[in-house]
Amino acid sequence: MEAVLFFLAALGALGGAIGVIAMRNPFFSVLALIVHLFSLAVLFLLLTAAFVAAAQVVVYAGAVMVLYVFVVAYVGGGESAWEPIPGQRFLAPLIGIALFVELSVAVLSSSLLALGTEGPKVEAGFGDPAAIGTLLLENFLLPFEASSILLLLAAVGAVVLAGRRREEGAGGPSERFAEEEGSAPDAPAVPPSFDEVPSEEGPPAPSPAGDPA
Amino acid sequence: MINSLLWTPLAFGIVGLFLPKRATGWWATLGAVATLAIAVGMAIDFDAGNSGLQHTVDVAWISGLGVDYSLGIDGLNLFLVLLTAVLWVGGIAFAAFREQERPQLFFFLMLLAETATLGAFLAQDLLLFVLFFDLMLVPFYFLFGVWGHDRTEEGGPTAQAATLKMIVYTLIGSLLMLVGAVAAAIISADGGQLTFSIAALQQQGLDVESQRWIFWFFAAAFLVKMPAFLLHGWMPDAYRAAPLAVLVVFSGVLAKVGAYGFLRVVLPLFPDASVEFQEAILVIALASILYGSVMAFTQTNVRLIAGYSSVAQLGFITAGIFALRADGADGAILQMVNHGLVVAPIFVIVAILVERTGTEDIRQMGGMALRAPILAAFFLIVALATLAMPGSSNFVGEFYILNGLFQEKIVFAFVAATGVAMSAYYALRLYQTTMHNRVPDGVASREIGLRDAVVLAPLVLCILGLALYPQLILHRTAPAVQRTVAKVRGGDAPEAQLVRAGAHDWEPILTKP
Amino acid sequence: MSVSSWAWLVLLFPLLGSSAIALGFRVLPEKAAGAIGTAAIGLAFLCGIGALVCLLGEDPEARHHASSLWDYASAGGLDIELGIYVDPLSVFMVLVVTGVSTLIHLYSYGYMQSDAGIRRFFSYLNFFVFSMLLLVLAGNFVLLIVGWAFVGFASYALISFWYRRTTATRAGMKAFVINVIGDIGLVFAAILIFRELGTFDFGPVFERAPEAFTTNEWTITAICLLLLVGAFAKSAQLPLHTWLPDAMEGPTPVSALIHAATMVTAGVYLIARTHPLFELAPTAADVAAFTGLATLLVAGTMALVMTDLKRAIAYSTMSQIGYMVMGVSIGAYSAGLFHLMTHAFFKALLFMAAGSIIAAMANDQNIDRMSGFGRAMRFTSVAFLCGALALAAFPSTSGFFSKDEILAFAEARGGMYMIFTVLGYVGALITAVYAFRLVFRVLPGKPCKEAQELIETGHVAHGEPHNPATGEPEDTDVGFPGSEHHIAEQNWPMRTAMGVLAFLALFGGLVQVPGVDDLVTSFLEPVFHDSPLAHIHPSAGAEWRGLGIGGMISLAGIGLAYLLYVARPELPAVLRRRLRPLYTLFVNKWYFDEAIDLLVVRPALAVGRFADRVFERIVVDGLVNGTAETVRGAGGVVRAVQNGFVRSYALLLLIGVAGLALYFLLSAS
Amino acid sequence: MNFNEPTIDYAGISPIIALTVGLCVVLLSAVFRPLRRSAPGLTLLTLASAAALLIWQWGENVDLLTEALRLDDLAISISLIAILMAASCVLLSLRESAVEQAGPGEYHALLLGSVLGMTLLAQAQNLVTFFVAIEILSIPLYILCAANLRREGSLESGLKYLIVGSLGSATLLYGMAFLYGGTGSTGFDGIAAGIAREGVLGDPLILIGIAMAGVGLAFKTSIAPFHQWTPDVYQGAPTPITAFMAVATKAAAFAVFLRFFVVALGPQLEEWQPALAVLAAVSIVVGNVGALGQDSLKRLLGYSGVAQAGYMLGGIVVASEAGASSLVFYLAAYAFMNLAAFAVIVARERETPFGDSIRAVRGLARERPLLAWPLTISMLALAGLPATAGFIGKLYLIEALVEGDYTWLAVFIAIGTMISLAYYLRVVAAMWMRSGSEPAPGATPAIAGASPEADPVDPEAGRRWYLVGPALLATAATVFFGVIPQPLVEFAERAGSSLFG
Amino acid sequence: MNIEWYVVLSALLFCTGALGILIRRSPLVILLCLELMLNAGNLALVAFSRMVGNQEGQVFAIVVMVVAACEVVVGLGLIVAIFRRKLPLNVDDLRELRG
Repeated sequence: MEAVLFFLAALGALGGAIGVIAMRNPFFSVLALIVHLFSLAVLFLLLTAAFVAAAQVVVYAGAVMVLYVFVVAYVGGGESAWEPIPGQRFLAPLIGIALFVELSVAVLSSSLLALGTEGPKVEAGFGDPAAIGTLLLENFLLPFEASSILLLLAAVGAVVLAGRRREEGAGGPSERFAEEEGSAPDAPAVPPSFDEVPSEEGPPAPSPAGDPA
Repeated sequence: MINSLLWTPLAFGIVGLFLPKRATGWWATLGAVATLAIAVGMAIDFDAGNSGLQHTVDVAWISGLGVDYSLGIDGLNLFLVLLTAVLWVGGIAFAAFREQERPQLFFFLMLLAETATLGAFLAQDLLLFVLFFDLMLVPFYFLFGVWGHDRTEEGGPTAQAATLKMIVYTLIGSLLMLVGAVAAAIISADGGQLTFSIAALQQQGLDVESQRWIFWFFAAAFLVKMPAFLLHGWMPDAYRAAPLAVLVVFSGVLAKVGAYGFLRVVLPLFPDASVEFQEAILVIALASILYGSVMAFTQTNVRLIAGYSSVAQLGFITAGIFALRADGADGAILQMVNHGLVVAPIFVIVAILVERTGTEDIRQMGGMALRAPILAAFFLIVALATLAMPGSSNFVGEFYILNGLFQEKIVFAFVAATGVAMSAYYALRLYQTTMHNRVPDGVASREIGLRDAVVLAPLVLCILGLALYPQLILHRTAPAVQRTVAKVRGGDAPEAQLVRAGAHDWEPILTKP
Repeated sequence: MSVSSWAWLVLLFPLLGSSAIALGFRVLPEKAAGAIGTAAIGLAFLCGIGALVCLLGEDPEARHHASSLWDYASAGGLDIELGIYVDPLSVFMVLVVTGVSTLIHLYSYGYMQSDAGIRRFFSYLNFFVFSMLLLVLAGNFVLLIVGWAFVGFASYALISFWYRRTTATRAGMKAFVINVIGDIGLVFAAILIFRELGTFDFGPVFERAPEAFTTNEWTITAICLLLLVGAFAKSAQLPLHTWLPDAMEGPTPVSALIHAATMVTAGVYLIARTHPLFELAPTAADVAAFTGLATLLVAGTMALVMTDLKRAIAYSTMSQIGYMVMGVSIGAYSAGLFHLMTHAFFKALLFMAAGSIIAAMANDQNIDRMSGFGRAMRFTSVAFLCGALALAAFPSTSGFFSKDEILAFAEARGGMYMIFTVLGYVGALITAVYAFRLVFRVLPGKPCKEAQELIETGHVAHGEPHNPATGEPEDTDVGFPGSEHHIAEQNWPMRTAMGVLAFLALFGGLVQVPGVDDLVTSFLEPVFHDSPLAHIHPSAGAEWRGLGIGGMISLAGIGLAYLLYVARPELPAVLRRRLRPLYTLFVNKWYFDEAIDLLVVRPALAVGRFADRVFERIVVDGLVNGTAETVRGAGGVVRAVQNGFVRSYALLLLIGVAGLALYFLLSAS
Repeated sequence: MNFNEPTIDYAGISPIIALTVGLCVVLLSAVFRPLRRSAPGLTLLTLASAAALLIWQWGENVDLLTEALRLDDLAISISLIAILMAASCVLLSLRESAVEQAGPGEYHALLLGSVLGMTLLAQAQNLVTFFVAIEILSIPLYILCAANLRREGSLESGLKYLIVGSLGSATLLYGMAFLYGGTGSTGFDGIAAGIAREGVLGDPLILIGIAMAGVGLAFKTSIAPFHQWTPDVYQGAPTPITAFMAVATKAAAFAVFLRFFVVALGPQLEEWQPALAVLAAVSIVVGNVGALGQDSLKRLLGYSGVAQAGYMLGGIVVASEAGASSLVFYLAAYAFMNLAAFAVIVARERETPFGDSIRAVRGLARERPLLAWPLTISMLALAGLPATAGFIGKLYLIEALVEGDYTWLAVFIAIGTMISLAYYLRVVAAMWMRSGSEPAPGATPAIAGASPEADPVDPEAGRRWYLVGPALLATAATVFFGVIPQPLVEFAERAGSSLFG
Repeated sequence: MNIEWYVVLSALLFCTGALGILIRRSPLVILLCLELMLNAGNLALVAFSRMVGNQEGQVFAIVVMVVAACEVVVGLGLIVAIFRRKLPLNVDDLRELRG
């Protein structure tokens, strides 16, 4: 029973993975990844990691993937099959396989007997939210807090990169870019509240090319 | 006192940076003269009998790394220090008499170079030595590169390229030397207290295995610096690029640092290797002598004639050192000073000639002697000293070297002698083709100006003085050399019979019969 | 005053004179320079007399003194003092040198008076005398070498005195370099001596030598051969003689002083001085003797055919020195030195006379253009004749006695040494012939243009001076007797000098007439008394027999010359045709220059050119540029890999991972 | 269920708290309009307080938060270097267009975030902390590199850094997973203990783990062959960020590299020492030859950074106290040298149309001596010429290497230095010498400086205190510690001994 | 089911992800591949945590998820920025920086 489940899940995970790298259209790749994640969640369950599995489903397959879908929808995608880098097409699989061989050799030739087992008998509650939560608040308090900061920073980053500049209207990328072209050579696109800054170190320099090209 | 000797030039140089353009030249000259004064002072109260270090300074500098700031003077470096001080006065004064662009910087770098060079001579801590040895390059890099001449129109390299070549080339050695120095210290410390003090390292000694490879790291540095045959690739370009005022000190002193390094560092620290590789080094030295001489009499560019002759001369000095005998080494030191004293004026004269003829090709020079008898006389004296005319102190040096070599390795001595014959030819040729024969057109045959004479005369006087009394140097160097060499041969070096070798009981000059 | 103090004074005056003239070259008037120069040497001569007197006042055994000013260079086991060694030999040399020099200075005072470079000339000349005296007074080998090199330099300076003449400068260079080779020989000799005996000082060396060496042991032979290298180079013996004829580029007084009377005889002095060593190495001595013999014959043949007056005399000098070298090498020390003295007299005289004639010819030295000076310049011709007679060893002249004494000694020594006697007489015949060849070509006959002018107007010919060798006009402002020349007839200093020398040439030989007196020998006796050879004394009878033969030979030679050049002037041409190959050999100076050029000069230059053009470019620079290129190439590779494709960066990263993983897997236990 | 809260040493984590709080404050300043101008000031304040707290903690050797962190002199010294660089970065960023595009609050918050990551990383002694810290360090940098949104190069560098960086992290993570599997622990000491166990030592699982974790770290320290992102990212990123990245990232990464390999993987010394040595040699060669003939100064410094990383790795290879100390010393010296160089580059970028091309510094010696000297000295120092901290640093490393029987690596350093002269001196020559070899000025610059992407030209930039000041100070420090290195040496020794002593 | 199976599977996934990064040009897909690799890591962690019987691995896995999420967010942000800047969404065309 368990073996069956494992193989099904493994197949799903692997299939999903291959789907991700094989699909021409990014949208399908995303879907493949979702398949992959769900199967992974199953595997986690088999490994008595209930909480991880749950997080996997909720955080990933839920939130993150939705984000993906939106972006894909926004930027679209698809790519040519043309390979400009000499040797890449030949070397890439080679390295992939070599790496896999090495890793499996390491695992299989390892003298750790435990690898050959299903793992020790664990008391009930192993890997359930309570246990993990306790760990997070006791031994792993710092990583826990740190990852929250990490999330914060990522959010800020997303704002910096993708967020709209204050001065620009809700215009699509095209006019935003046009607007930038214009403002490029002279004082850069600065938020209105920000233009006092130069007054500290004298007025902003006059630009060589005053008006938009 | 020794500190002031070392740092005075730099101090003057830094102050000079902030003086008005016109004043800097004189200020720098003053600084050089002050240094010379201090050096002379130290030479005067130098105890000739004492073979050990004098005026020593020794304080921990980087205790963490076992590096000390330790300076000292003994027979090995006393006169090299004096030489440095003298030549820098000459070089700086010569430059001060001429228009320099960006003078503050120029003279600052000159004085920085002097401090670095003095440091290399005075350092008694292996690492301090290496440090100054490398530091010397920096000012000369700028001096050559910024004030140098591009030779592109003669198919030569730009000043920048030439200096880069020089720097990289010479640093090859010195960086390996750095590794070697560290290795020497750590291996000989053998887990104990790490020190770079040369004396201490000599005490601790080093196993032969390590000596073998470290020896070559140091040898590489010194041979490149000299430069020795096959490692002289940087020399022609650099010499042609360099401004002549700088070349005066560069050719006069820097090469000696390499030779000096052999005496100060290699012989004491790697005695077994020195004995083992004696032939190898001697072969290189002889190759330098022959090759340098041959090149010197084929060249037509005055700078290169002088440059290659230096290669030959340094070959002699190296050979003298690696005779591993007291007399050879005595001769080597004497010869270092002599060579410095002749090659510097040669470049001054070359500079004067170039100003008058507007060319550096001897084939387009000549007939100068008639209108410029004094210049000719100076040049004649210098040229004769260069070819080690018996009666000059250079001859004494060469005689000592040849003697040492002869007693040690008779064949090498005979080969070296051919170098003497060739030197006679190229030195005299240099004099003759510039001073004698017809005056080609375009040559303004003028007498040497008072200002240049002021630079030249003292140097020539030094040459004459030493010619009359080389004992001045030999007497003071002998004990230290004796000490150094005796160590190499584990004491079985021929002891200097300072007692008269059963010579006559000389009559006093005035006695009634 | 002690002998050594006199000796020091002897050294002092010429040095003072030289430096005084040199320093004052701007202010001194010409005449003053000449006067100072002459006076300095004169004083030196007087001090020499003083030394002589002192020496004679001493017991013969004690007639050697060493005195030192200061430690010159003593370290590392060497001990070199600035010391001199005074004994009869050195005093004898001092007297000859200073004596002849004084006269030649006097002569130059007149001869060079209109030369723009006269101050330089006298300064050099004094310096030369100083060096020569240093050479003969030196107390150890190092100082000897110093003097040795100084005279070499002085000779260089005076040969290329007219330094705008390329021929002169080239000749000077040649002389200098060849002399340096000699110096090197001496240096090694000295070093080898030091190695064996532990000192450079003459006294101890000669004392220890007998114990230190067994006869003909290789070291002592080597030492002597090395000494000979020096001696031959300086004394123009084969094969190092080629510089001497070229040296005639210098002003005539220089030829008289340096290249006839004094410097070139230094080799003879050296052999005499180091005779204790040579007696320990008979082989080396014989080498020297045979070289001398060869030189005297070869040079004689060259002198027979030279048409350049001075060069002809120069070759005769070589040949005469050949006699001396031969003499001192076979042990006829005093005889050799005696000949050295007489030769100094008559050869200097010959040159002076020649100089006077050449002046009259406006610096043309070609004897083919000369004739009839017998009537034009009476005094000069007489002087020339005296010189020639002495050279030809005409009975009762100085050369007559000195030369024959050498040959007699050789005969007395007997055995193989008879060769020297026999061939010596052959040489004597040649000598007589070429000596009077010159006389008969120059003096008698119909006066040539210049001589004619002299007879009629009493004016010396005014040719635009040009270099006979290259034909380029002379640059008279460097010093060159422009259009104004001076001949003995019109110039008392020249006359005086020549007069005195003429007297000495004729009668100087009388100081040592076999069976009558032997001043020279007895004076030098203390120097050589311990030498075994010194006791070989040809009997007076033998000597007189020798003199007889010598006299007849010289008369025969003169007669032959008369026959060839006066009685039957067409004969020489006939002979030339008959003996074509021989003649070409002689006239080309036995092809020595060509040989040396082929064997030494060309190879050296070829090597130089190779080093410069090929080796430097390919090997030395190749070393540098090769490395640089490699590094730059590596840089190119790195930058090519940095191709901007993020995916290939990832690839390289993963390759790295795989590689590292592989390494670790392999290193797994 | 029973919950026993961990003991928290607030003094120990005070620097981290300070940084975190500061981060939040700066972020808030971005929200409140009136406060916007104060972002740089606040950042400097935060950094200052953090530095002060760190110095206050100097000498402490404690485990924090149930052994998640180890606060010792090594960590403190490295954090101080990072903070120094961050502070200078703030100064260099004044009037930087990237700041204005990202918004000052965000920009500086991200900067602080990265510093926080570094501080954590320097103290991390637990795989989880280690991993999080390295991400906190990297992710803000990904963003900051791309912060100059108007410039294609900036975005490109951001994306490249993100992709390759994440690849590196993934590899690192995988290695960590294996180490965890092999030893059953995530704490460094636990891992060490686990490895030391009989039958585990030398197990392929462990070794693969080491290999992959090592790659992750080598990537962050830009060791060849994992260096390829370095030149591109350095060149594309806003120059102040490059300056920050070049030193701070290396410092933090090297700190954890040292701690991880020495403390956790110590038992496997024999296996990883030679591997790292070879990597060091490779990056010395690759970095130095790669830098030859580069026209972009930032790129040149990128490659030279690869080489310098190679030198520094030597300090880890020998796994000795001397090695650690030399590493710290070199990092400090490296900070000064780079700071001087980058300050000048920023100034020239802003006042010439040549961007960071070497043309921008042509004739600098006449035009702006106050900029020429710093750049000159920093180049000479990077080349390891005497009388600069660079020389002492190299000496220190060489001593450590020779002591640890890695003399051949020392020789490699020597040779590398020789090659490096060729490009360092080329820059110097461009400033001081009228050079025939360089193309004439006026030719179109390498970076599309004059293109519409160009940032505004500020002809006065070369005189701004916030550019010249740091340059001169850094130069002064470089020379000072070259002449009187003892203080810095002691500092480094403390740091080194805290790990081994 | 033995732990080996899980680990080998994770290795396979890891390599698949790596391969994807090497062969795909769309930054979007490359991000997905990075996710794959991180997930492979997670699988390994969880498997090992099961093997050694402590839950630290699972905690680690949680943290990794956070990290992965952050990388995705930033990555997507970049992609958007690039898109807005009118640059091709193809990593092969972003090679202004090279050499």
